[in-house]
Amino acid sequence: MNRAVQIILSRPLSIAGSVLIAVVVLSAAMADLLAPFPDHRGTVVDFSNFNQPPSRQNLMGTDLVGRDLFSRILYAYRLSLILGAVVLALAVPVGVTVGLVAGYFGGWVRFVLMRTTDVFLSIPPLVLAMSIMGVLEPTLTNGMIAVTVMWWPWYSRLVHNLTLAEREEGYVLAAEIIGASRFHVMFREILPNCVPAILTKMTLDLGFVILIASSLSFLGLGVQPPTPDLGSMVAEGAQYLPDSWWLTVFPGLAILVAVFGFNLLGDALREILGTEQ
Amino acid sequence: MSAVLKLLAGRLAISLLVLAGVSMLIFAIARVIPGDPARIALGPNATPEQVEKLRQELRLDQPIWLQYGHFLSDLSRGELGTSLYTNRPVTRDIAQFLPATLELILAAGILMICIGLPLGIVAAKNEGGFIDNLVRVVSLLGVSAPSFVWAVILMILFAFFLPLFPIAGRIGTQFDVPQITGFLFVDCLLTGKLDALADALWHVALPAFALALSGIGQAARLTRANMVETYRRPHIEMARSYGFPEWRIARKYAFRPSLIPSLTIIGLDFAAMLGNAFLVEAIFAWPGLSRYGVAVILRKDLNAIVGTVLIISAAFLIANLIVDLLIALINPRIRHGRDRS
Amino acid sequence: MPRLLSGLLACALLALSALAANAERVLRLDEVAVGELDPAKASDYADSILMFNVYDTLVLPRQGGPGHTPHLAESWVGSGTEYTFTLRSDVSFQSGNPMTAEDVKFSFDRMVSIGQGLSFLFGNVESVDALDTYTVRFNLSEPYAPFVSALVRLPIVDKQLVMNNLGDGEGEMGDWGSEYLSQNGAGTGAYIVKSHNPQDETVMVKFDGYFLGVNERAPDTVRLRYGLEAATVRTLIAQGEHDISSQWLPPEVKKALAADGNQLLTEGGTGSFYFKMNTMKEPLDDVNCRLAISSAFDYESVLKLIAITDEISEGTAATGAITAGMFGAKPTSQALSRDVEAAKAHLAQCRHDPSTFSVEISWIAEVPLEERLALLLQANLAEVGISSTIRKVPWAAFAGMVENPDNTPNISQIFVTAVTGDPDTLLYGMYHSSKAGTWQSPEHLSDAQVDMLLDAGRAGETDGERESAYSALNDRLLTIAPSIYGFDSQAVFVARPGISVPALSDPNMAFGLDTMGFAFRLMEIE
Amino acid sequence: MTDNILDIQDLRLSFRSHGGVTEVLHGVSLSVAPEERVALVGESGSGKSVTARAVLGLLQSQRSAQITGRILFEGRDLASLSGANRRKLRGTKMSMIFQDPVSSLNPLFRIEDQFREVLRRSERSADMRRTREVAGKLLRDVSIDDPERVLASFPFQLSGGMNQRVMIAMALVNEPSLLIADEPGTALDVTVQDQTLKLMRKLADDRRAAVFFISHNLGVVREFSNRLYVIYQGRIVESGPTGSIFDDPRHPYTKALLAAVPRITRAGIPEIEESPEAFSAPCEIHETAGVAA
Repeated sequence: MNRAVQIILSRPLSIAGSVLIAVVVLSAAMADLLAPFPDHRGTVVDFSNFNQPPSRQNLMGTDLVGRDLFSRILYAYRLSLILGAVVLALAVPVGVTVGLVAGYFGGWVRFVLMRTTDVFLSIPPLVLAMSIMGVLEPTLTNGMIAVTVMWWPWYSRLVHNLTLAEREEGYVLAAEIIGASRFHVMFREILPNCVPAILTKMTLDLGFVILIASSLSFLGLGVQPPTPDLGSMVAEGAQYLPDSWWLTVFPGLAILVAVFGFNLLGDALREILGTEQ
Repeated sequence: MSAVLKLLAGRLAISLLVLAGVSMLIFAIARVIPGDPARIALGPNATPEQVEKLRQELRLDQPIWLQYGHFLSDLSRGELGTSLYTNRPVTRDIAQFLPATLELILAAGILMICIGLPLGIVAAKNEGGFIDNLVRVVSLLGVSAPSFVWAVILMILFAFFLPLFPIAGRIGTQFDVPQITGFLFVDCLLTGKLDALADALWHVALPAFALALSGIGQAARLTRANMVETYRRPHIEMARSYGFPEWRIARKYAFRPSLIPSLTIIGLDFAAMLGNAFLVEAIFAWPGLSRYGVAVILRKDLNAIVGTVLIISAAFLIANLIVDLLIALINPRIRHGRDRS
Repeated sequence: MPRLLSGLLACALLALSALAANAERVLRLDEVAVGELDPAKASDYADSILMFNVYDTLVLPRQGGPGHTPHLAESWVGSGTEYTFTLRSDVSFQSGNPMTAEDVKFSFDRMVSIGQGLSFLFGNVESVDALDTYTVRFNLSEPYAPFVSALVRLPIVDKQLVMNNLGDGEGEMGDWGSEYLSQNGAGTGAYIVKSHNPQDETVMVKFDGYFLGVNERAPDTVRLRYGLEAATVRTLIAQGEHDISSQWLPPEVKKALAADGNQLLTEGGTGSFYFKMNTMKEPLDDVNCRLAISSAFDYESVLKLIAITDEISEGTAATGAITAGMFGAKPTSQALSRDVEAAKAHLAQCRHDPSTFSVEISWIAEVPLEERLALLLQANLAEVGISSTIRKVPWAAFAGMVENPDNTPNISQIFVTAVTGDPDTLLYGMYHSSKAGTWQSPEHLSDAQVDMLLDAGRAGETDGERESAYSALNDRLLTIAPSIYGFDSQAVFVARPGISVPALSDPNMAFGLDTMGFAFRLMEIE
Repeated sequence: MTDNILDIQDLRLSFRSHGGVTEVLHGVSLSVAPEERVALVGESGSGKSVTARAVLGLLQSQRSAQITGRILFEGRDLASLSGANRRKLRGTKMSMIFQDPVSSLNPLFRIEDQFREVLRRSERSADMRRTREVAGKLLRDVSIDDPERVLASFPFQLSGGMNQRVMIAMALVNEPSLLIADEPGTALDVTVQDQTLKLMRKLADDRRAAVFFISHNLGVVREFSNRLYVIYQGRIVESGPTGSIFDDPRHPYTKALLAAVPRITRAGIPEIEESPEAFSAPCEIHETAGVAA
């Protein structure tokens, strides 16, 4: 672990990544304290002060009903992070289990599971999520379900490949020879060896989940107002370009910063844990 | 070569199986849509009889497995039903809109390869150096923003503040290119209208670049990683020990082997681009299949949803088949069967 | 260096566009996707633009005033259940075929058989007889005062051309030429369809054989593009690459374009914006709760929200249930206004306790302005102690939800226009109990008095009878408050200077019918 | 100065990395006379492989490597040569045989392609026919009976031993005066390794090439080399004629190495007990009576 910290500290880019994420996470966590207008995350209308450019009072300007954009972005971060965490918390266990079972059991089990995975993977992710959101009503919960449905197959493919390699290792054979249960071999012997790769992918994916979720909201299939959401803000603001640039630029930058942070850190992790994909 | 054919046949069989799975999945998804598509399509003033008539035409009154059977038999005759969005056969819509999307994605793919790979190579050659880090930051940035953000940024910068590029459509209104294949570039070439071709390329530049940015980042990162890895392999040192020129080593000994994993990811990126095209086409008013896809999903246009998703998935599977074929051509291990080692 | 380069490029572009302008007059405009070319299926604004330019109708609304003037018809007689039209004999289709009574009958049969678009307008027409080459009779099942006005929605198609291009289908008429007409024009109109991609663009060129002749300053070529983003239109107009915007641009963008020296065109008097309250679901089944909400709404703020310049706005103050200018409308001086005290008083009388409920305000995803309106209403309601939630609903989902009162949101937002310009087509579909549960009528209103007045207005023989019926209807609708009458809507378009569209800029030339102002033959390009 | 093929004088090498500067060689001096077979023996990490790479001039172009001291090849100081001129020597005047034959050959090209590439270092215009002629003869020299099949194969289609022989043949294409062998055959099993060494010795003798042989295995070296250097942690600790060192090892490290010889595992890595203090004793030089033959 010390080595990890040392390596992170030895690279300016991974420091930058960690700092970005720290800033994003902290501002999300302390949105209540940091936001100059905490109530602007909900329904507030102020038609005397709408669509205003950045000023001292409203650091990032105001939106079309007069709400402080900076406050809303802080709350949007909170939502994005929660969404990302929930999606991964749902998708990873499912994907990992499927991959483990498929890789370890082999035979027709593997055929059925991996071909099912392929079916999901061969529909472009956004199309799949859109189709699901088209069916379900666009709410935060359904958004998470849709993104989860498109996300687990990546983990099952990753873990499947890792399992295939690990299955041949001596320690697995050894465990089998002593008569350990299949469950034990899969989850106690093989799984721990897959953890670094899974962890790396999760860090990178946290960024990408935020990306996909914002793309869904961009298409109007995500979180509903008045809840602040970065993708919807960009989509809505894009209509008012270039005159009201702040409506798009700040939420767009906010997405960029968060995802960039996770990517930088994930990239560093990949080298530290030696999990080149 | 027979090994390649065998491999391809196997892949094709699996692809067809997967496609069948996709059709079932999307069919099921499309049919659980709440609300009555017939009612939606006919608008507010339709009589119950009209709605019932359309429901029967759409076979919505039948159980889902029967509907799927009809769908398959229609499909075997090359029919996908009528779109309630355009009131035209879905196959005709797809035939009209798909070329625009393919052209956009192809252009983006070319940009991705032509920019991403060299960036990756340059970075690998300067491993750990300033250029390497610069490329890393640039490519990570490319991956870090959704293509719609890039599309908006590019449009603002290069179409509004610096009016260098057109922002809407596939070609300027002054050109009149007859539709032969539907592929504008090809049609321009066939009719010998080179000025129109230039204009069409000018139009595709910004949307393709917006679409390609994340792919460029991916390709550069991956190529770099693979090149670095390949450069550490013994055969590079051996080549050096024989004093082969560096560029030759880079090309023949480092790049070609590292292209294999890169190609796989480029194939996967095609899927991402097909999806992201949804966002970019909307912004650049690109009359493609993706924009059609968004519209029909929002309108719960069953036939069109199923048709679009099937075609996009098929395009993705074909792209992957092509990648597999390319890899087989590059990698003798596959070309000559893997079991002879 | 880049500046020099872009300067050079801009010069080159200017030179190019100047050349093009000399060569021919091109009009470029945009609408939302898709453009439906088949006139029997036309329903929205884009479809109507196509219809009014590729096809003609028997009559046209009178410019600058009420009533209708002959168009393809030379004259007509009739009332009650029988109307007979004498057609012009000098009209030929774009194909060269002469236009005759057979074509009129065929157009009607085709429209009703396909049963889509605005065919519901002709539900009262039992049959059409071609009496001779140039005489045609419409037989109605019951008296229907707005019948003549409905004819502006019956485009005449070229029977012979369509019959030559019938596609597969059940019955002897096959697909009624749907496949062909979705891709080609078959009308007498002043513009010929040159190419049509429903998601991208329709290109039309002037028809030299048009029976009224076409002004030579009218556009030679028209490019109607679909689905351009607001920012794209903004940029294109600023660069001189686009001539007329759609009305769907956000007000702020129109404001910015107007500030750049572009002109604003308007089309109004045919419809209004409503917050529709679900009268079949608690708590808005109680009229006092509804009245509380209508009184709480801030009618002044909403006008501020939709204002574009000091003179031009996307709407004017509402006076009641009926759009100003129509039969039964109140004078414009009696604008509705906010009354918080009254709202609180009504709320106190409501049998539902405001602390026990929360109303759901929906907005149509495709109309972003409605989100702001929803937020405004939410804030207004909060002030009088009513809590609410906001829900975004895509149009298609909305159309499905409203079928059942239980699924219909408490409050929905809708822009409604009279498709023929007659109040009947505005009000009947919204408030008659037989029409409840469509996107126009999410109130699910069932009120015997309203039904009676609507039928009276429809059957009224004279303008006076109709005026008094609709006037009484207006009062009744204000008393039972099924809707908040938000504002009388006015469509605003941005046009480049140099484009002259009298029908959309001069009230004396206005048609009083949505989209008719977009008759390209009446436009002029410098 | 001398007519040695290779003369290394006080070679010092260090690498810069994230952690700082790591010194790898602390002043190594050694020489190889014409037609002589000299071995450099040490554990992995002792600096023997980098010495070989420095001779080939592969490290000089690495930015992280800092080199001082002199490397004279046929009397010319490598440091005084331009990069291009250094490159000219490689593959022609000197060539190297690598440890792992399978992965050292380019996996994507046929053996004949790779031969041609090497042949073109001296014969610019060599075509495939000429390549097959030269390579065929060399392959027969390394006891490959069906050179045509081998030439048409990809490395992965051949056995490890086969690849090793191919690599030896390849190293001899341009008749180098110095052959550097980096633990050839260690990745292969013992019998193949043995054959390889015998083959190499014979071929070098036939062509009158000097061999600079790098190994961690004293047992292997005894059969093969005339003279040997023992290297420990970047320093030469003992040098002299092979026989003399084997008969009379003086340095504690050499003794330890020798003691480990019998325990040749499959991987051939001797296990040596760590006693750094004794091992850092000064260098022992066995005087040489003339050049051994």
